[in-house]
Amino acid sequence: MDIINIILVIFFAGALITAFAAKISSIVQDILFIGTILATSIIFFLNINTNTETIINLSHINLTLGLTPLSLYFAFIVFGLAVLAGFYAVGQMQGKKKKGYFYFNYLLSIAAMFGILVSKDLVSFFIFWEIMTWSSYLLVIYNGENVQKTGIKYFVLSAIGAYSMLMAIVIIHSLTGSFLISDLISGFNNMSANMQILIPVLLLTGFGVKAALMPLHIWAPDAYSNAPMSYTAIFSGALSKMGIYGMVIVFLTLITKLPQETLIRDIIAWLGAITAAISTLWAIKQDDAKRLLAYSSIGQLGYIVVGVAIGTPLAMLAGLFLAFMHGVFKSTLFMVVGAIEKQTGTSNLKEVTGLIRKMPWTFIAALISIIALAGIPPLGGFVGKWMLYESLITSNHYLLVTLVFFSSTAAFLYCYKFLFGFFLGQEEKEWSHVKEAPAIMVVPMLILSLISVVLGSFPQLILKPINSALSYYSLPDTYNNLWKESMIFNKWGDQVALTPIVYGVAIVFIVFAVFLFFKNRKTSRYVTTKDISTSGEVPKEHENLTFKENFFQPFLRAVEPAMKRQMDKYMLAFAKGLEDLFDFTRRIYNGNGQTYAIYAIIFVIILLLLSNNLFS
Amino acid sequence: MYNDKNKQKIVDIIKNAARKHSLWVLAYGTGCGAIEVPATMTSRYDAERLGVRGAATPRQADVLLITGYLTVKTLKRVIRVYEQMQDPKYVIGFGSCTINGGMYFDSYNTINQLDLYLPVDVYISGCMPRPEAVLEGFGKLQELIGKGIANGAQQYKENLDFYRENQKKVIKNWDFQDYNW
Amino acid sequence: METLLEKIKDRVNANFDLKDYKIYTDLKRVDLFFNKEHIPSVLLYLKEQMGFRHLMHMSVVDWIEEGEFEIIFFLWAPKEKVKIFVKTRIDRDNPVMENMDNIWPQLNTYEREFKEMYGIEFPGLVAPEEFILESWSGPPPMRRDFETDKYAKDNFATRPGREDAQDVRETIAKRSGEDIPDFAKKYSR
Amino acid sequence: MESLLMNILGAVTTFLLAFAVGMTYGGLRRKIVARVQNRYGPPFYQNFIDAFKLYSKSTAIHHGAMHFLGPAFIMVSSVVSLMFIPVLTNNQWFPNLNFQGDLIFLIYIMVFGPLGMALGAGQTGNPNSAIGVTRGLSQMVGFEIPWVMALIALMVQYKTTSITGLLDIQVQSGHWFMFENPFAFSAAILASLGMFRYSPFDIVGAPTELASGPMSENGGKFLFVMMSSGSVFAFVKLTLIVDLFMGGASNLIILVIKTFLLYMIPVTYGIVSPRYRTEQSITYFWGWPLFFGLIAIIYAVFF
Amino acid sequence: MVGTPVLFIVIPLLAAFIIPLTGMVWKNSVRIIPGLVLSYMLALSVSLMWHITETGTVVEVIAGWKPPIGINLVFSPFSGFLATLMIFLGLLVWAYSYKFKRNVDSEPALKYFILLMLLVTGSVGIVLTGDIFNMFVFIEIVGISGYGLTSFYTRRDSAEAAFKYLFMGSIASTFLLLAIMIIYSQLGTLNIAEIADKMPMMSNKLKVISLIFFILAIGIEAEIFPLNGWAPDVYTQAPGPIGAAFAGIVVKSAIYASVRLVYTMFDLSGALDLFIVIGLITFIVAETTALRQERLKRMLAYSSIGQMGLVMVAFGIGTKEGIFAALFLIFNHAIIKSLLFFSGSYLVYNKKNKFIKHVNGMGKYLPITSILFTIGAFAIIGLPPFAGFWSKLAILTAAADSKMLMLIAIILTVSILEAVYYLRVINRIYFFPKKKSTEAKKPTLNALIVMISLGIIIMVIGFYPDLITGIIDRAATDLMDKTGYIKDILTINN
Repeated sequence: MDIINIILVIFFAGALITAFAAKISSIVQDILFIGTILATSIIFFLNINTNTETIINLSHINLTLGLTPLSLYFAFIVFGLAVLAGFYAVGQMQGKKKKGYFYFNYLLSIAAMFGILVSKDLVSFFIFWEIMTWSSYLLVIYNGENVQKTGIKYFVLSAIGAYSMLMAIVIIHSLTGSFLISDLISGFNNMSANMQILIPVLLLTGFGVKAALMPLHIWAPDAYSNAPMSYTAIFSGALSKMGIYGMVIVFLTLITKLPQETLIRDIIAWLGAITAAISTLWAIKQDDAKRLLAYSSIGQLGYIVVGVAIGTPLAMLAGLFLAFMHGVFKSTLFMVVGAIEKQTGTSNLKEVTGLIRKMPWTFIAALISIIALAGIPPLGGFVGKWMLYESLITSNHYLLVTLVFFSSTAAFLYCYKFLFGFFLGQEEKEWSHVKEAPAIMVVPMLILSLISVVLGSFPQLILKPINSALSYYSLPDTYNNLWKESMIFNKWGDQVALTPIVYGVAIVFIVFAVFLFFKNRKTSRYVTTKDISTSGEVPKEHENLTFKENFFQPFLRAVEPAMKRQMDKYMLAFAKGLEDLFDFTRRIYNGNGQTYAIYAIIFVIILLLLSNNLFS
Repeated sequence: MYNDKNKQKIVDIIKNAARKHSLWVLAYGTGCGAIEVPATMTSRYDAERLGVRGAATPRQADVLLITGYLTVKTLKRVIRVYEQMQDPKYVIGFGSCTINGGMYFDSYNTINQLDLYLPVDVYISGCMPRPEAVLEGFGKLQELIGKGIANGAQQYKENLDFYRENQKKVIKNWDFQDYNW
Repeated sequence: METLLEKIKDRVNANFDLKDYKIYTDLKRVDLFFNKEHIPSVLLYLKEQMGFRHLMHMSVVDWIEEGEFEIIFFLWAPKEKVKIFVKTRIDRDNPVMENMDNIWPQLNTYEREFKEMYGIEFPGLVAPEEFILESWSGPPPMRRDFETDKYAKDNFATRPGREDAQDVRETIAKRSGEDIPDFAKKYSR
Repeated sequence: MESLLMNILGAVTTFLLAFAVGMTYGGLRRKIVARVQNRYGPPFYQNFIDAFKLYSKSTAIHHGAMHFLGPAFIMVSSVVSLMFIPVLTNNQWFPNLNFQGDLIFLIYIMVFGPLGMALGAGQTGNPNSAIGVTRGLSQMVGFEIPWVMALIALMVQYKTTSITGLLDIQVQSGHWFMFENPFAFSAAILASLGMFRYSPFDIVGAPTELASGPMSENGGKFLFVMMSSGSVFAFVKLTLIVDLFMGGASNLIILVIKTFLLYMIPVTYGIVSPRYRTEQSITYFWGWPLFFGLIAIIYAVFF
Repeated sequence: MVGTPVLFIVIPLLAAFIIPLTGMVWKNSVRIIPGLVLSYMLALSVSLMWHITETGTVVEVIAGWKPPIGINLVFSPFSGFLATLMIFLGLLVWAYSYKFKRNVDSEPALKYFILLMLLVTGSVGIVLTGDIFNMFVFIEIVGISGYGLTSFYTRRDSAEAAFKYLFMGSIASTFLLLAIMIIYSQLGTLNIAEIADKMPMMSNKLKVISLIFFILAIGIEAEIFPLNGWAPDVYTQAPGPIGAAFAGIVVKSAIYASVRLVYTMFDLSGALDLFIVIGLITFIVAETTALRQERLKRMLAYSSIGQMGLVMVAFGIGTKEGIFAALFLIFNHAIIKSLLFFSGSYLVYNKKNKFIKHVNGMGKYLPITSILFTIGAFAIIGLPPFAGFWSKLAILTAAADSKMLMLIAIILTVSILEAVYYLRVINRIYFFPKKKSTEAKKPTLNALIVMISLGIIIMVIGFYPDLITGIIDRAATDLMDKTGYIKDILTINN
């Protein structure tokens, strides 16, 4: 049996066994869960091979499974996050209900993601895509009754995406006679002009839903914020990347062959940039950390889409690098929220304050991830952002780069809101009992934040696989062209050398930290946050001095016009209108026998009247 | 002859020279004296040319300027503000109310003598003192700093029990944290 | 104007047990005297029925000689531009007045002040903390029998050198040639 | 080894120069403001005295680790961005790291400081600090847009994103970019008004309203570090604009003249302007400056 | 030769008449004998299916009269497949309702099983017969047993539903008879094969009219829009398992009849397009109506109608792939909808109105039933890796191969609605709190076994569709082969 089959079988069997192990013991369940993930990951990482190909023969359809360099790269993300978030999930799910349900769907969606990545034909791609959709759907509605709307929204949009993909798939089959992706690529040139437009558009719609692209993104904030946080880490970190994965393939193989190439690229890139800008504004407005991060995820995915859509070698590198980085830091942040929610019982930024001394390790993870998210050097996020900007500037997208830059700068606001809301500010008595999260939750976060630090100075660890993945899809080899060891170039030959930057930042930082910290450490003493200069007033214990209400009100007031229109509302109104229409069709069946008889007569009469036209 | 003691002295002289010309004032605007401070700071009298400058919070300030009578309620806040200031710090009592109660000598809720509660470095007399007098007071403070004898903070630190006793005598609901050093 | 004020008086009189009244035409003002227990209903009536929407002020006068506190509510009708002073007297030794901050919320502030300064009790008054006098232990300071000088001397150390201070009242009395009233002699030095 | 030592020495020299120049400019500004207000004003070296006094003050209390690290973050931002700017056109004295990064990097490292300061201010727990921070960050989003547009216009026009590259083009051709693309220059200058945070954009640390905002809990050495970082940063900004738009400077005297002239723009604009509210300043930056930025890009693309 | 097709008719009919007699002797025989008969029939049909793979179509001549004069029964791969499926479903319905009304006296159970037997007999007869008048008779048998089952609970509502059904059914019979008369008057024969052979002789006008009458008559049974008004009421009022029987057996036989008409008898070119149009309208209207239903069984009924519309669309595509997809969908729909009816009737067991909201929180009390319902719902939505996905893929592929892009778009759009209303139910099952007044009824053992075996079939087909695709493929080939059919019947001389 082939490695890929073994991994899939282990996943499915593990999911089933884990789900039913609840009868035995909760710990056995945990062990089985972790065991399944670890076993599959170890098998995967020990047997990485892009040459093998498995074919499952069904009489009329052949399912072909195998790894390509690109899917290998995404599989890194999936498995890495799956292992870390898996350990975290064990910690987070302690003492919660419906554990078996959670584990089952978690494993199933990981398996489905892996399946998507190893699919070399469109049918198995679609099968795994749908398994991923419904397993994640079941986790989105994990929290019960009040998330039904969210669940339906997610599922309907996923269905729209999936079905447009399905339509593309059957069209492709009718045109090329095969479901293989390679046949699609080779046969694309021979298709008619209409089909050449239709197929990429349908596919992009399908992938755009998962990548939360502009008009299709309305499910994302609710879905991300309502799933359990240990799953949202995967959801936002890895699952959304499946959309990116599909987009990369479409852009690399199909769009390049079109005469309207630039137009489509520009449209998608602009959609991505607008997504990024708008969702950043909405993220600033949120008071719930989960929703904040959810909107932030949409924004970050917008950048990735911009990079992928522009499609120059540097932009592709940027998009894929950002995809990895986003997986790393955003899942860390979701884990941070999950840890805080577990310890305090709420994730509302207005309620929780001053946890920095209570949960220092969580804070460190959050700080590093936030810096990476904001794209500040010397962490990994900067590298991706730099490449994105340079590629946009050198490929003549000046207004686009301004828009992207705007959303990236505005992202600072919610970054700060997140850190300040949870960790900084007044230390309230209400949270004085809070302890650091258990080690099984903290260690994955710290490992992930370490990865963002390392990638800041050694991005070649990731850029090399990306390069090989892109050259597999016949993009030029950029090894010496655009980047070298710790040094990135743009098209015009300008460069950023990362190592001296890291050293410089580190040296200056250490010098001044030492100057401030060690010089004053002995003479100064810690005082609580109640001891502040409030015009001499002594704050009472119960008085809440933290500034939380209307946190960025002035800014929001300035950008109000951009936030007036909500896609969500339009879509809901549309759905409402449809329901009313359906209510009208329901009235056709009025329960009256005579009416039905009249229908029958009318039916006959219409057929008779039309018989000349019908049966010519 | 270079030795540790001399070195300390030289450093002190330099430090004092700097402190003397850079007085950041936290004007605690109680009573009617608050109206004299803007006049002192702005164009007519321009205290900034002496290095006197307003500070926004006690953490940044050097000089605590108490501009008038202090009720018991205000005194509590003033003590807290003083204790939040960082060394070196100085107190200027401003107007006769801080000296002996002034026209509020028999009020039921006003302290009469500031130096029982806070170590005052310089008093400026008058009801109210004109900006010229205020500038003169700053000049006096600078002189004292230059000589190294404006050591009110030191005095407060050493005689903390004395001050605490006096403060607690008038402030009945004593709920302070410890002194900040 | 006279008629308007009269009308106001008559209307109140028709509804309530008016003890006494006074009309100041030039000031556009009516003073109405009531017993203590009528006050809430009178105020409510004036506010809701007669357009005296605005409570300008509430005041207390210490009539130490008569052993009473006089409580005065200053009302203002924005439409007619007329003032009404509603007055009542309460016992000085047992000063209790009804809490009326549900009629005008701002009465809460006044009541807190009078509670501290005169020691008048307002049953049911919700006061989060001390208003002006933090941790005050002495008698209410605004009563006329409160000896402020003595209190200050006892509580606040005085710098030597104020002994020669003149009694202001005696000086004034000498200058204008009138006698100091008997009750005031007790407090003059 | 020797070259490394020389590099470190050069870096320290650059830092000291920036510190001295920035401090002096700050003092001069106070003097100028005083003269405009018909005052005598403090001596121009007053800032040095203040800085030294702040340094000599004790730091008896702190509010936790971020309280210490916040000022360090700001200093990183200032010093590292100083390292990446060519101070003089011939790089004998101040080589630093000019060739290692480029404009995009510089933009990002320049916003590093405010975020660090925000973190430091956040841990103090003072509500005024947080309010000030939100205003500061909001304003930053405001002025970054025209600023970036101006820079993009330059990059597009001259097909390079490197600061040294842009500088070299100016030196070789002898034309200053402020005449080549005046719109970009206008946008950059207007945006730089916001960067200096002088009036009318000083609501961030409004002393009477917010008790100096983010800095309200920082005294003594914290304030000293912030103050010197601000001075260095002022020098960085001025030098950067000189490098980008005014052909750089071949020696220190020219540098001082050019930067001082530039510095007079925000100073004089500030003296005569009342204070803007946050959303007013944001909309200000998204008005004419943004328009100039757009024009600059269009100009750069089509001409 | 293992057995002859005539046994499919004779044995159940005999059984239906014997049951009351044996029931007097031994009460439980009423329940057991139908099961034995159906099992025997299943074994027979499977062996026949096996047989015809080697020898080709089996044609049974009744009473020695050879076609075209005599009545004949045809067991071809196509009709055999459908017959097997129906018998299998009949067996499942029997097993599911084995304990039906056990605690009451045997009278209702007797009626029930007799009518069930008649229903199965009639449906199998429709599929197997080669004679249109015979087909008419069987349709009437199905209809009469259907009316009886509908009014099984002697309530006002069920009586009304049965009357509606009867009303429409009589319209259907009238028109069917008219159509048969027209054909007989023109061609002088009732044998399908001979009609097909002689059809070019008939004038076009009459051809069209008779076809329209046929479509009307059979369309009423096949629940096509707008002739399906009776169906939801019947589904709602009939006993729970009978819903599955209607969806799985009766409607399938009607579909068979209409397909046989269009593919074999008539050579009109526009008929297939008509199929697509009618099927599509039925599909859209039924699914949108289902979205707004408040009762579970009505919702399932409309969903069933919608699926039938989809089957007609697939037949209307007209290519072999289309027929393959349609048959695949028939198979999937039969097992999935049966599972949904079976499990759904337990989810709302003790409630009179059977509102959807009554399933709230059942996931906790009836875990296995809920999971099976979920599997069924996911399968019928067409989510992989369940069985429904493959048939959906097959239909879409067939449509794409025929370049019907709009058709694909419409089918997929409407499928989203289908997903929505099934998910609403699933969410209620798992995530809403149970109302206190609702009582969960545990399924009986035999019902549980039936449901689990259906669930397993769905999963197995989902993971390995090859189990069934071979048979379906042969059936599809058989249907396409019109001349083969005529030859098989008319040249039977042995």
